[in-house]
Amino acid sequence: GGGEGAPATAPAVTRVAFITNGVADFWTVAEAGAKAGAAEAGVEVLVLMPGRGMEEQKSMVEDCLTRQVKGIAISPIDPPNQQALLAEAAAACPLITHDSDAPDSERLAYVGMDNYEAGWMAGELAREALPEGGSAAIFIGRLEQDNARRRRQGVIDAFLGRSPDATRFDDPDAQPASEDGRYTLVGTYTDQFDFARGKANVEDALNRYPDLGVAVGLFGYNPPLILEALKGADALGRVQVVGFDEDKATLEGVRSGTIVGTVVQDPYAYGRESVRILAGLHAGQSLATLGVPEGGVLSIPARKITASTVEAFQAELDRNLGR
Amino acid sequence: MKWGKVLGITLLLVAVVLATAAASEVFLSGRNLENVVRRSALFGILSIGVAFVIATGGIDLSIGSIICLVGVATPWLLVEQGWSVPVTLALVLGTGVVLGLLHGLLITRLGLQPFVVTLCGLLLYRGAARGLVNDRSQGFRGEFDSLQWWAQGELPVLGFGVPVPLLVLIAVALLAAVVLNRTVYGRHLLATGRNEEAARLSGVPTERVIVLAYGICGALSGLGGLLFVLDVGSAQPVDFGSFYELYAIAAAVLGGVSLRGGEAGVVGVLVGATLMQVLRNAIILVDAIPSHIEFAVIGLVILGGVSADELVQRAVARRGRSRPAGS
Amino acid sequence: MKWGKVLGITLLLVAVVLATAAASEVFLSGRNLENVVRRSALFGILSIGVAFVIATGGIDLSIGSIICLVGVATPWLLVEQGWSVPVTLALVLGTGVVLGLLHGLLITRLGLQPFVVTLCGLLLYRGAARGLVNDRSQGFRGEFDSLQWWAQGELPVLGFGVPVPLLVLIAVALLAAVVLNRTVYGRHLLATGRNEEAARLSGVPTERVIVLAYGICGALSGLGGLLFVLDVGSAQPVDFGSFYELYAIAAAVLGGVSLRGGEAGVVGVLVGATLMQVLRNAIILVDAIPSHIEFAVIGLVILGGVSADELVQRAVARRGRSRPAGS
Amino acid sequence: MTEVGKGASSVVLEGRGLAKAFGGVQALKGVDLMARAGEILAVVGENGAGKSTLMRILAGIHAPDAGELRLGGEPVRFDGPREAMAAGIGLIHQELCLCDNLSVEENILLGREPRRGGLLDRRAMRRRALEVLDRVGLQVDPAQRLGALSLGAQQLVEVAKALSLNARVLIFDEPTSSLTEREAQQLMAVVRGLAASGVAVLWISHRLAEVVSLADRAMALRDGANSGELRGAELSRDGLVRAMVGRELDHLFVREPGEPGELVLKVTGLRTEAWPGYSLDFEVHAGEVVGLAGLVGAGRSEVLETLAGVRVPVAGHVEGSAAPPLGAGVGAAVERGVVLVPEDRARQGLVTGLGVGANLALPACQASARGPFRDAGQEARLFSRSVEQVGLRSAGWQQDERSLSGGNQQKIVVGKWLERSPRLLLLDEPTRGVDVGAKAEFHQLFDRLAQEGAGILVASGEMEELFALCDRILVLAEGRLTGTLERSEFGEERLLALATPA
Ligand SMILES: Nc1ncnc2c1ncn2[C@@H]1O[C@H](COP(=O)(O)OP(=O)(O)OP(=O)(O)O)[C@@H](O)[C@H]1O
Ligand SMILES: Nc1ncnc2c1ncn2[C@@H]1O[C@H](COP(=O)(O)OP(=O)(O)OP(=O)(O)O)[C@@H](O)[C@H]1O
Ligand SMILES: [Mg+2]
Ligand SMILES: [Mg+2]
Repeated sequence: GGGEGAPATAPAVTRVAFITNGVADFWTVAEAGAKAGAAEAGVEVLVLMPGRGMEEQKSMVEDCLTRQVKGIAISPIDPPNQQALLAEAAAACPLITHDSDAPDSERLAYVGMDNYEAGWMAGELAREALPEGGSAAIFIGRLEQDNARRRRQGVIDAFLGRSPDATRFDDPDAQPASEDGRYTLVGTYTDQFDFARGKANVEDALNRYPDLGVAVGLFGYNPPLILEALKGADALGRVQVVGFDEDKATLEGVRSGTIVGTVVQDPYAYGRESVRILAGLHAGQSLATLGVPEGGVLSIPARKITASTVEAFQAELDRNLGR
Repeated sequence: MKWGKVLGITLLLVAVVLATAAASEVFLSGRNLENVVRRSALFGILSIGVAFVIATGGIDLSIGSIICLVGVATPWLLVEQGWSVPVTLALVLGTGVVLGLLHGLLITRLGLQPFVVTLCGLLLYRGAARGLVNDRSQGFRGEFDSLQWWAQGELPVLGFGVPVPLLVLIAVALLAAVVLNRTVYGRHLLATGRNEEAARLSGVPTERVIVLAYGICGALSGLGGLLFVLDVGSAQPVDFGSFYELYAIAAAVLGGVSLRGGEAGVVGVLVGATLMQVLRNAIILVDAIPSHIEFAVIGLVILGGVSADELVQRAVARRGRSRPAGS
Repeated sequence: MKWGKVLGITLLLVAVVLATAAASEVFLSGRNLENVVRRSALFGILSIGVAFVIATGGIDLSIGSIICLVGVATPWLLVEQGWSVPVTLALVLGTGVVLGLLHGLLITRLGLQPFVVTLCGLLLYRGAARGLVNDRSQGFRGEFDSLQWWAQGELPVLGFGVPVPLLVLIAVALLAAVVLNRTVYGRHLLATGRNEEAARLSGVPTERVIVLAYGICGALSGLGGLLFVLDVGSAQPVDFGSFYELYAIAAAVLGGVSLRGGEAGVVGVLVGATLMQVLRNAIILVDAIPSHIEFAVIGLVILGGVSADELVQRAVARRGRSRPAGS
Repeated sequence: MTEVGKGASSVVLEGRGLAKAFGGVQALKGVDLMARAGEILAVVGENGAGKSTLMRILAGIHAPDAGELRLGGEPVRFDGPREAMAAGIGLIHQELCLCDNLSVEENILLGREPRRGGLLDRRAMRRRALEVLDRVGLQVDPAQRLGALSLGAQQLVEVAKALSLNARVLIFDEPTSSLTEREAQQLMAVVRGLAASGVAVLWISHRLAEVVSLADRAMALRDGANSGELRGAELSRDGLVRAMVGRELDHLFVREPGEPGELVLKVTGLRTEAWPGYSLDFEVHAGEVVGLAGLVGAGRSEVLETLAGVRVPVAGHVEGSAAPPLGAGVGAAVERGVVLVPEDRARQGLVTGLGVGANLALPACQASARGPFRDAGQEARLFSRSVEQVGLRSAGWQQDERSLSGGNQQKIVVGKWLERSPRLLLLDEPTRGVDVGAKAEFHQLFDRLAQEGAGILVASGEMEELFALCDRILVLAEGRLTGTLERSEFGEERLLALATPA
């Protein structure tokens, strides 16, 4: 079940579901947002995090339908191949997506941002960190998910100074360079969420490319691992770091200057807005009155956090998490 | 097959079902039962397969990776490579059988240990699957509904809509039961599992028996992998089917199949597989249980189950017969 | 301990090292070697632990989950709960020992099977870790550098900077070697692993011997988990340490420890653990190998290693005496 | 152990009303026993009479359900073998009880390793090992892996292990069952020496001649109860049999050889894996019983197992009506009617836990199958068949064969082949550990099979048995065929002379 909550489906309360695409700190922040949104809207939210990929996400959706939830917000792991599942859900109750969209589905709205754009911001940070040009390495958990691929592509395109094109895809093993040859991507390293492996990737990349300019960590836990590796290789400061998301160690790094900047999404808002919309739809309000623009995309833009803005962001974060 | 064990595990299942039904009124709803049945059916197929291997005194850790390989290859061949359905099915199912037989041959001819051989399989096939599709997840893109019917569809049986996988499972289970109890092979299998040398000296072709057992397990793993991907719609090579071998083995053990070899029974295995799925379902339906301790709950239930069983067995039969070591 | 096996695996390691060095000039750079050594040391500690359990003819699948529990609990206690370092260390390391002993007791007193008991451990402890911290990853936040020194630091030895984990490993390895070869417990361990009944009838306290072996494995798993999290700096309960037991077991098997029990040696195990890490390192350093087939490569090497070894053994000793089955 | 020396009549170990039940089986029903220092007490009884159980109680392995033990007059209760050993009671087990992965010396001192400063004292270990090995007259390197030794050699190590206890009471449970006369004589000499030095010896054996020549006194068990004590003149074969069986037993069966029939098997140039240096040539005809004699490790099992398809020969050619395709596996041999009754009943003969009926039907179920399906009624049928044919005594075809006595277990191992109507039987120690009554039954059975036209090749360590059964005896020494004895030439000296390696 969703952890805390009233005994099973007391008919009085309206219950909506918030389903993630995995288990991560990012999602525990979103969970906090969802719960806050539920409290405000006077509904109950069931937050489910599939630990074992699609098979579990599918059974979670099924079980939510079983429980006749009054709305589902989901971050589909593999949208093009989950059409049937999404259709089934959409038929049973209002369905919206968050974090990663499924435009071709029956979903009424999408709460989130464009990962390509977010990646682009990280790419810009990386490029700014190397005014003289240089090499970058990308460290990421996985490349299967569409949002991960778009995020990585955004980084590459911005870093290499290309024109934006979200449909591009550089092969994982490719080493593209900018026209003027000043900026190069030396590699993309995946770790499948094995932290030890994630750190080892950084260490090996450093040995492989001793003059590495900037290390970009694209999943929330990557930047801290990069810092650990740099510390071990006493390359802190020599190699620039660009982060993603708001891990405590990442923000600490931004504050202390070991990280030039991090791009934060707003998972808290994902959770909160998703629940607000679902509750509203159930109450019969229209998307427009709920503030969702045409096309149903409620954009929660990502933000660059640098030394100048980190304190304010930290404060906001603590407020949201009630710390 | 100790019927005592089967009885025990069945009682456990009943208890869990009643408890869940009490805690969540939707549990017994038709749609939910249908879901649970379908999932149990998929895992049940795997468990029956591994039961054959365990009966030889062996183990198969490669099941999850075979599932991954088949689950990834099927949509890849159909969608990306545009192969025809029959050819694809023949290939992926064939792959399962061949890999299983290969394990058996390495174990019997080279005298390698099952744990080692299938551990390598676990690593190899997942790596192969990832390499095959370059870590990209593969799916049916909503096409091939007629094929997915095999995993998602229903057939009306006496008014009820019975999930197709259940029918597949029933077929597999009946076949397995007959093989184990009525055929020469079944007898040879149990004899080999209990005392390979004595069986060999009695003229039992023990090597062939063992190879075949692994072949069966591979075949059912392949079938399982196919049904899983048809059910889910797509597969990510990195984690598709990972740890499923442990679920399958656990179900078999819960169902009274001894890892010491020489014992196997279908009913208990099915009950065991169902129990695990009911637990997972209950954890989501019942608010009181935070879903992230699912593993802990399942672990506790298995441990409790086997311990209780052992204690009961002793209480019942207080015979001093000291178990021969190592056997 | 078959020295033939050790020799074989060592040659394999040398071959891989030479090949990698040829394919990548940075491989032999001091910094890289240091990294490889540190990782090998961490996994080596686990492998030595599991070697004791395997020597009894048992298996321990719970290692990865104990690592997870310890790895998550340590930063959680230090940072979130603000416990003092000594108390925390005492607790987490103690946990490893206690869990190990618990496995041993369940196996000897209840007569449950090692595979089952530790499989439950695998599920239980990960579930517990996830429940403990509510799936939030735990880290040191850059504090506790002095503590992390144990995993990240170096000590100057004859001019070289030797990674501290290597020194820890050396200490552990020496201790293990003495226990195995020079102490009475070592004799009793090997005797129990090969023929438990004979050992018991000779007055060997087999139950205590087995329990202790699992205790040792649990202790080293705990130590490993601590060092891993100190090295990495943070841990996410869902994945931290998952599958590490398989790496540890594979290393031990590669190193010539027989899963049939009654055999164990430290040197081979260390070589095995090193080989696995060199492979992973090589896969990253050498362009030719796409990194996502890493599993496949490791699987192939293990399989090739044990098969080759087996074939050589046969070629060498063409003694007819067919090993009694099951022993 | 200072008091051991005194008066050869002092009672060291005494048991009163000892009882033990295993589940339903009442193995012992109040047995009395008295062992005197310096005396060799033989314990005899049919299979399942309770001898081993009694000894296991004395050695602290089983706790008695009732009755008391007195050691040197003091009542004692042993909690585990360790305490019994500490009290100076040693047991040499019926089945080998050693670890083949350890060295000889480590096996000898297992559980009682000498220590110095917490560590193993290897030097002391070596010293004590050499000393006891010398006493049993086994010349092997104490550092050698036990697994490298032959069965017989391992048996002697087991004895040496017991000696190293410096025990006041030494129990031998069928120590000679896997030895041949030569090694048995050697062992008995050792035992006499022990007794002379004041040790109380308990000796279990089914070889009555051996008992007569060795024991000072004998106690008989029947169905778990005392059934007589014999000393001096009463200590004769007949006396023992009467006490064991409770009735006269027709005298040791001696076979009347008939006319040999067609050629069943002709072996030429056979070279086995163990002894590839020598090649063997011999024949077996229908209706013939040919013996294989030799010392332990001479290669008898090797030959039989090779012919049965268990082992692959280095070289060799066979012909005859039942010539098995060499190295083609057991199945192929069985097809030609060649079957093996293996040496090690527990490990090679029975599929433990499968049940009596299933064991009996195992070789036949393939042949009698309808398509892939087993003949359901076969197991019950074969069971009742064996009950009449080989006099199997068992509760029913579903019974767990583990609860049967050694003799009845052996009857399953032999009986399971009859359904395949074998042309050539290869018998390896077919009556090892089988009591006199059952042994006679087996001999009659083999005779009948021969008369029905089967050829029989039998390896046995017991010359008495070979002389009683065989038409001819092939003698092996270290894998070499050193000679063939015709019936007229049968005699212990002759045989031993040939069997002893030059
Ligand atoms: N561990 C046991 N569990 C159950 N029954 C047993 C056990 N040990 C012995 N028995 C039974 O107790 C009886 C006596 O067995 P025991 O081995 O003492 O006979 P024995 O005189 O040694 O026979 P043999 O001459 O064949 O060795 C037999 O019926 C046997 O089946
Ligand atoms: N001294 C020895 N050292 C090592 N191996 C031996 C020795 N003696 C015999 N063997 C092994 O024993 C086998 C031959 O003994 P085998 O058992 O065939 O002889 P046997 O005449 O049947 O004596 P046993 O009474 O032991 O059965 C061969 O496999 C050989 O390797
Ligand atoms: Mg006995
Ligand atoms: Mg022999």
